[in-house]
Amino acid sequence: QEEALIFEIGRHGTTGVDLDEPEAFTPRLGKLQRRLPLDLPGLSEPEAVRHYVRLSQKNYAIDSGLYPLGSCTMKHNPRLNEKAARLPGFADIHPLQPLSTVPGAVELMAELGRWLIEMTGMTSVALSPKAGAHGELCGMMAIKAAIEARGEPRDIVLVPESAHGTNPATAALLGFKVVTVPARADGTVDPEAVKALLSPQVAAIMLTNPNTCGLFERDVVAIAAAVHAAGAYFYCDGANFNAIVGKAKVGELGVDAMHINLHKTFSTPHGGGGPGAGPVVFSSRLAAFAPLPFVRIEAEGPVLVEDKAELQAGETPFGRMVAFHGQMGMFVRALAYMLSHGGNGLRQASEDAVLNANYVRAGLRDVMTQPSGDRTCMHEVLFDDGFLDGTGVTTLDFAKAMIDEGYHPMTMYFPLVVHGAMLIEPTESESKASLDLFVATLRDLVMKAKAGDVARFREAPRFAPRRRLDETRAARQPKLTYERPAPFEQAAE
Amino acid sequence: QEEALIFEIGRHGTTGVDLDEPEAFTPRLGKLQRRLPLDLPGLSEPEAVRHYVRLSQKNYAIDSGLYPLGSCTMKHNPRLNEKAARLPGFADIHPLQPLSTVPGAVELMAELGRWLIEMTGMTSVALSPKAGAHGELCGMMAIKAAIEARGEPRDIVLVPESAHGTNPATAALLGFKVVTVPARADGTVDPEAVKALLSPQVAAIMLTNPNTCGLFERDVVAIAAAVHAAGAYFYCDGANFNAIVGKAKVGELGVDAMHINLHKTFSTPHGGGGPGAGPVVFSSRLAAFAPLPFVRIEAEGPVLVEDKAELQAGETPFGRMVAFHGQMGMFVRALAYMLSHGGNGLRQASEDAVLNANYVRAGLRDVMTQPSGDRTCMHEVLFDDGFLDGTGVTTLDFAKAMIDEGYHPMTMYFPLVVHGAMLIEPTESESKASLDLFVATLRDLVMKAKAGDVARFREAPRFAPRRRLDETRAARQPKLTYERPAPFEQAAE
Amino acid sequence: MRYLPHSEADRQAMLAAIGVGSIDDLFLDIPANLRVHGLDLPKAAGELSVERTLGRMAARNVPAGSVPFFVGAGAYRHHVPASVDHLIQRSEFLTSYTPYQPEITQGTLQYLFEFQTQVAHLTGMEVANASMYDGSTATAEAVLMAHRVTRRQKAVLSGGLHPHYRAVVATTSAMASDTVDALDADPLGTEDILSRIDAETSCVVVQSPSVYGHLIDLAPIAEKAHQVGALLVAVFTEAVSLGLVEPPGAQGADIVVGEGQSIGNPLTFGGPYVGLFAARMKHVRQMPGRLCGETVDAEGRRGFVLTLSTREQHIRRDKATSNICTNSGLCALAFTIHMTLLGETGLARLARINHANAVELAEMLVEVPGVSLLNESFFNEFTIRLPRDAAGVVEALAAKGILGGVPVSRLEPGRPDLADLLIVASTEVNTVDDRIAFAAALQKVL
Amino acid sequence: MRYLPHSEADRQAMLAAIGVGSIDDLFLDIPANLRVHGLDLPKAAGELSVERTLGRMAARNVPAGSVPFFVGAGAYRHHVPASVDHLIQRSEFLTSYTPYQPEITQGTLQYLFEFQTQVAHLTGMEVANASMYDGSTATAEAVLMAHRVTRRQKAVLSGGLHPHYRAVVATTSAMASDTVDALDADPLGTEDILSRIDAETSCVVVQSPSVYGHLIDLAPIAEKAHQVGALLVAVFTEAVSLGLVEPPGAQGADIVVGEGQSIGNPLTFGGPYVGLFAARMKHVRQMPGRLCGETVDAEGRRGFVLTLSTREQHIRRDKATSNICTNSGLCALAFTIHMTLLGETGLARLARINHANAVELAEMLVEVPGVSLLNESFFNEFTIRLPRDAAGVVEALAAKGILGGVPVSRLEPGRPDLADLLIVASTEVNTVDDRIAFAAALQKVL
Repeated sequence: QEEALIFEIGRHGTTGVDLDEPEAFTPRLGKLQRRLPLDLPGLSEPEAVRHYVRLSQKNYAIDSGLYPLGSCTMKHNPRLNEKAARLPGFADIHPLQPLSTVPGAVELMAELGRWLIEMTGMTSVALSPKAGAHGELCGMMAIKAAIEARGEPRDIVLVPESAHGTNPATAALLGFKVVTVPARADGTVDPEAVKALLSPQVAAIMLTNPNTCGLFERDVVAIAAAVHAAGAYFYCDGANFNAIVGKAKVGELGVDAMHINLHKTFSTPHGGGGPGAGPVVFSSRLAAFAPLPFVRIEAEGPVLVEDKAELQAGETPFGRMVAFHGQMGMFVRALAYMLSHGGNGLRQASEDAVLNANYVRAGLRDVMTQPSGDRTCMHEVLFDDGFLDGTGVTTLDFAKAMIDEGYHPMTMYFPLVVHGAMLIEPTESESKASLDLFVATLRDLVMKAKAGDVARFREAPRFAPRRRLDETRAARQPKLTYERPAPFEQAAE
Repeated sequence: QEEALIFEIGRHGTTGVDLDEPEAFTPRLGKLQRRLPLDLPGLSEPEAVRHYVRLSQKNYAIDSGLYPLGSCTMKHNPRLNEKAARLPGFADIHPLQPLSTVPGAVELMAELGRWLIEMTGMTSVALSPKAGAHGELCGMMAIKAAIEARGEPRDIVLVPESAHGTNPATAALLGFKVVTVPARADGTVDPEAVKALLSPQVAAIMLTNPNTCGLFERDVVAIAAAVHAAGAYFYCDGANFNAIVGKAKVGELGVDAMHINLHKTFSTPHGGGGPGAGPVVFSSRLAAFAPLPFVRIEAEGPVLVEDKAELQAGETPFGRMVAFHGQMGMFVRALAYMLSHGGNGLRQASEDAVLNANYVRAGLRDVMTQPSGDRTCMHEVLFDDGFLDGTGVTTLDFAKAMIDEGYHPMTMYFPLVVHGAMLIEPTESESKASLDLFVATLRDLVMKAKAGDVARFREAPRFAPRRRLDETRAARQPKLTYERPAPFEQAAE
Repeated sequence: MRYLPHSEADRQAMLAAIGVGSIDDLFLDIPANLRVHGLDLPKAAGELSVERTLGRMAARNVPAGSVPFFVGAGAYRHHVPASVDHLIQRSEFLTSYTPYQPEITQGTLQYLFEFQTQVAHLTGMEVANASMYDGSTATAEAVLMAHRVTRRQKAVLSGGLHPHYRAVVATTSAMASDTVDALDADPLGTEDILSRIDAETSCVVVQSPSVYGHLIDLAPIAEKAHQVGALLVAVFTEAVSLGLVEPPGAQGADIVVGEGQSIGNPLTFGGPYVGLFAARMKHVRQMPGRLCGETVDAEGRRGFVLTLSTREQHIRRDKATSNICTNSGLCALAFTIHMTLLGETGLARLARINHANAVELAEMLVEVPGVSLLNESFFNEFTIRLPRDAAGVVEALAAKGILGGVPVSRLEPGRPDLADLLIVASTEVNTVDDRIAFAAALQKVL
Repeated sequence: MRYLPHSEADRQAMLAAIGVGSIDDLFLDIPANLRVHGLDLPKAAGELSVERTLGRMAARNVPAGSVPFFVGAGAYRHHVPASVDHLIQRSEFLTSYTPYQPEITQGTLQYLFEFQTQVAHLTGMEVANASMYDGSTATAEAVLMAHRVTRRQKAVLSGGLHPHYRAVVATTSAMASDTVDALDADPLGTEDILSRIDAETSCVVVQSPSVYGHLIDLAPIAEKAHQVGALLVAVFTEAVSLGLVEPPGAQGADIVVGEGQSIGNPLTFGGPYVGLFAARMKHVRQMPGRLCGETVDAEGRRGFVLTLSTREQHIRRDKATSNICTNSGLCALAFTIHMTLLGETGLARLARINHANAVELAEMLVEVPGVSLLNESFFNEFTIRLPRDAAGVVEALAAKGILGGVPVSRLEPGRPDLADLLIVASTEVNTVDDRIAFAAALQKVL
């Protein structure tokens, strides 16, 4: 059955929330009482519940199957974390109630920071950024502040061509010129290529490690050394941190700032596109610039520093990223996840994530093609569309055909440097049996593509709530809100 | 995708619960340490969550669509009630912790009882029965106890032929002989027919009102009078109480005992077949026999009476139905539902339930057939299969075809007194738009049946997780537990 | 009212379509003089108001989790993984009905099949049903089933059977005109039940661990019962014990019944819980309750259905094996999910932790002057004798913020000779600090 | 570890299939001398243990619901129907990703489309995006967008703008080399902002109700801004106010941004929240963030997709309108469900209750000797002047179990002249008893 929009099934005058009208009172709204009709038809509670349950049934989710979106880290979301985040002592506290009434909240933030610092080998942490890209912005702002503090006119940021789009976007937002670093054949960065671009104008390099091709940048130490020697900073995109927790500390690799996607590495739920959380860890070179608010560890316990008026010597925050203190609800979930794994479990999770990706690689390497040959990958394995040459099937077709087999497709056409890229990240949450089935299914699809069963791919998906959607039409004639067929006055009658 | 059994995907040695082994201790198990292998393979948490999420996706539910099972009252289950039942003050209290530590629990039971008594006009209430049928047993036990207290040899119970199967089963369990009361053409009971069967051997009549044909027994007062005149008791099956809350009080109709399905009238969730809750209300003629435990209202507040040792004069409980105090979790939910509706809302709910059933009747009366002609019904409307005569389509086929249209079928082949019965109970939770669509769908199916599109019906359901299942095979060769294809020792290797 | 979709205009339009003038025209069958025009009850209330009312009541109770907690005697506080409660609240489980239409309720049916298998393996039996209301009603049903199987009418009940269970069996049996031979309360676990079994006996009902915590060797009882053609009904109230204790099925029991609350379900003041019911395959057609069975669909794919319903009331009416009509579906689901998460490995470990905690606690408590332990053997619960009235001690402990067990007088108020006995349970939720606090407080209040 | 499915045997079999000898062989790219062999962190812990650790931290905080509560200033405690939190926890919403594959994520896409429409109607605007991180970051993005639209680089910020928002805008703008002209704190709501608007101005940013609670007539500001070719960016932090107050869109605003937390989302110490962002259709291609649009599928059925992504970083990279990559999906869903339940009728009534409660509270508080009210107009929040330091008063109230508002010094610590001001909010969750208790306690502590 189709599910209509709430504006089609809702009724004016209906409400699913029972409230008593206040007794008579004298409004004190000046002359600004609402005159424009709200035009938000309501539903009774049973109708609203059914509507959203039915909508949910049109979604794929981790809980319903393997979700191998490369770079997105769709791992299991423990319900313990949801339960903990809903404790009234966390969910029902106001960001501006007296700090004397929330010592447990500050304790939790301090503890989360302690774990992040230990795992990364860095010096300080800014918890407040609201998402990965926001963390990137925070890290690059700290770099810009540091450069300004030094009084140097550095306005170039180096970004490898395989980078996430957020990297150049962030640099550009801050007024930096983006210079692209070419990749080696295997997608990694050559220190010599970096050195060739370094100059007194270069503020920073932004590097993802493990990179977006799923490879660890084996020359990262040499790159960091070169960058530092040139007086620039090393920003690391931490999107793929989940591959190396407990295996390497980015601080020891020479990183100066890195955001951490709590929703990736520490499994706060993705929620259909957020909310995320993007704390940033800093090296000693940048620690002083961490934005407000931050947690200062004092002898009597952690203190939440909210304003410039409270700063101590050596604290030179570049400003403020958000109202209040960051994604507390995500902090609770992430810490629950960390406590559950412990240091040993986090390391094991990284190992299993890498193991699973390589197992998928091993299962598909003879029938699919890898852009730089068959080599060990980290937590995700990258294929190109070479194996589809001459079949008439594209990466898009192949992905859509996976839907008909009951799977969410992998990340398609990213990284951009690889033709028809297919980036598969199984995560550590998948069992061997699950991976075996996935590999067998993909092998079967490859065989079908090579056997010329093109219609199966071009017409896919056939067994989903919708067939392929016309994205061009959506962009050319944008319909971004619901509009009634008839004018409001008439329809309400 | 198919979903295997946990015994097929689970692994020996795997667990989804992390526990630390106890330090060394000296077992005190006598010689009874377990030797038989448990043979319960485990799953990691991600696998277990996915397994049960995927199983759930094979179920129909109120939240996903209209669920018109007559006599079952599939109405909206408010989530407020779930939340309230999970308050630690209710969910995390032990039935045997000191009563001084649970006054709020006793208060809640007293308050629930007060509402039930006011709505029914009865004298007392036994909260402990665990389900409707259990409440029936409770009510009939009280009647048996009352008869034994009077020293009379009454061993016959009158049951109309349209009754729920639990009625004769309950009477038989208690050693009563069941005598069937014939129905009038419209399915109601004729007081004259009852009178003809009454005798000094008759202990009670068990009557459902509104009855299983969806009709209010219009002569209920005369029947009650006759039963009482004969020295017998009037047990009312309260399964359909939801039609008359706030419209009639069964105490004033002459009822002596009635169970109330909290999961029907007061919307505690059906949960795939329970748990229910079946409190029983008693008239003054039976009040003294209410089983232990019960709540006594004293000046200082309500008291939970658990044992004979605590009885006062006039309290002669017939015994005990359950360990502990009944379905507390359901009491909380039911009281939340009652408080939410208030007296006025409960009455309105009954009116809307009856309105909706009659609206469905009005929408279908010209294309489907009613066993006793088109007349006003209560909360459910009964059709027979007369309209399918000559089409080759049975009630079963018709019901299964509804599945393909996205609906759960109505109750089929019950009550037994009607040929090919189809009993539709929309409940008050459905909007007019929802009913309009339902009626239109059924009208369309009727047209298709009459047009001779028999295959569509016989092959239905075609769009469900399973086609029709072989129930005969299940009964002839019962497979009630999973058995490994190979012996356990081998499979474990 | 937020749960009722109709506007007044909807109602009027619908009445017109029906062809009546007012809603009252639909209620004409109710005698006019008996029509109710208002209830002496409060008006409708919003969520906020209802939460306040119920929250106030809840706040008057002392939650087990807020204090050191040692109360058992038939219901046990265990830690349930958060995923269990999350999953059972999924709409598709929570708001579904009995799986009468198997094509669209395979979710429910498959978990019931898994549940039956788990219960059978746990109890060491061949077959289990899809659950009963709780342990006590399951026990009463087991006695009725034994009567059907043996065609005899006398049940012998052990003095170690939970007194509430005894009362439920006695009530049901008396009402069904059967006889119950109940042995005296057996706090020492030393009763001679063998001598009470004779050729009239339909079944012997023995609980192990007993309500006083003793582990009972069922094999000799089974042997004696079978010699005279009677059945052994084995009862347990602590399902976790089966992770560590030889199951009744391996000791010769014919029917095994028990309370499944411990696995997956919260205390909730006594209900809803989930009754477990297992038996031998040869008696399956005499079993009460729902059974789920495997079969195939029209395309030959495996599927599940409710089966053997010719035993049930909706088919057999007054010839049914029981009047039971529902099961405890959602509680059974919680049991099954928790059991699946545990697996044999987790259950056995959980059982060992429970046992170790109880052993440690018993050792601490007998150090308190005047306290003695009655048990030779036990699992996670035992009985101690106090130098004074146990009920008073429990109240004194409660005043100190410790819920210290169940005084036997709560269950056997007619037995002043047992008034100094206290039943104490310790599960995995107790910490060593809890146990130390209990022992210290006990010493103080004695 | 309960979240990791592999047994050691699985791992060995998989390594063999890969063709390596050990797991370390997969990490050879990490320089050998930098490989970590252990973290100075605790070992893995079971659920029970984690619950205890976090529960202990949570118990150190005073939950808003446990006391009379009057704290606002950008985040508001409202009652959220239980169904909202239930629905957003459904696996299919909670554990799904950004709807990159629209065929199997129509659920997410449709609610985003509903959300956009609701936000547009609520704010009186033509188009809204699929949400931002929160109100403060949405405000910073609005200023950046105004720069793109007007190609000017100076934003004028009202003194009634929440100081945290001001700081976020100032930080972002400074980093983007833009200029911010921020007016002085305006506790009286009487600032002259019109004179600050000139031909260099890209946008004027005005919050109404202001952080001090004043309702601001936006129409004259919009008029002046439009005269000089600047945009009016209207800000709100209390979405419920829009049920009763004329929306910015009807007063001439060009961009409307705000915090959506009030509808559907708990306080959670400041996040996650949901930023609302609405604009005129003519500027849609300069908007930041995700947009969901309607289209059709290959069979002509209506469906929804993410659209106009040529604005976004993953396509445009350094030419993107923003670096934003996600939205606040689940919080937006909570907003949408709560908003759907309310409907216009419920929202307007909720707003009236909030306003009535605040009016009543203001009248009570000004009766306290030494207390004066700064507001002519307000919605559910206002500012009072106390006869002494407000921060000390708030601490004294907290000691009495009342959370009595936000001292302005918390937000403007550099302004001793504002230290006697207190911002007080009252929503539907306050009872008359709460208000009486507050007034009485305030009298005592002054």
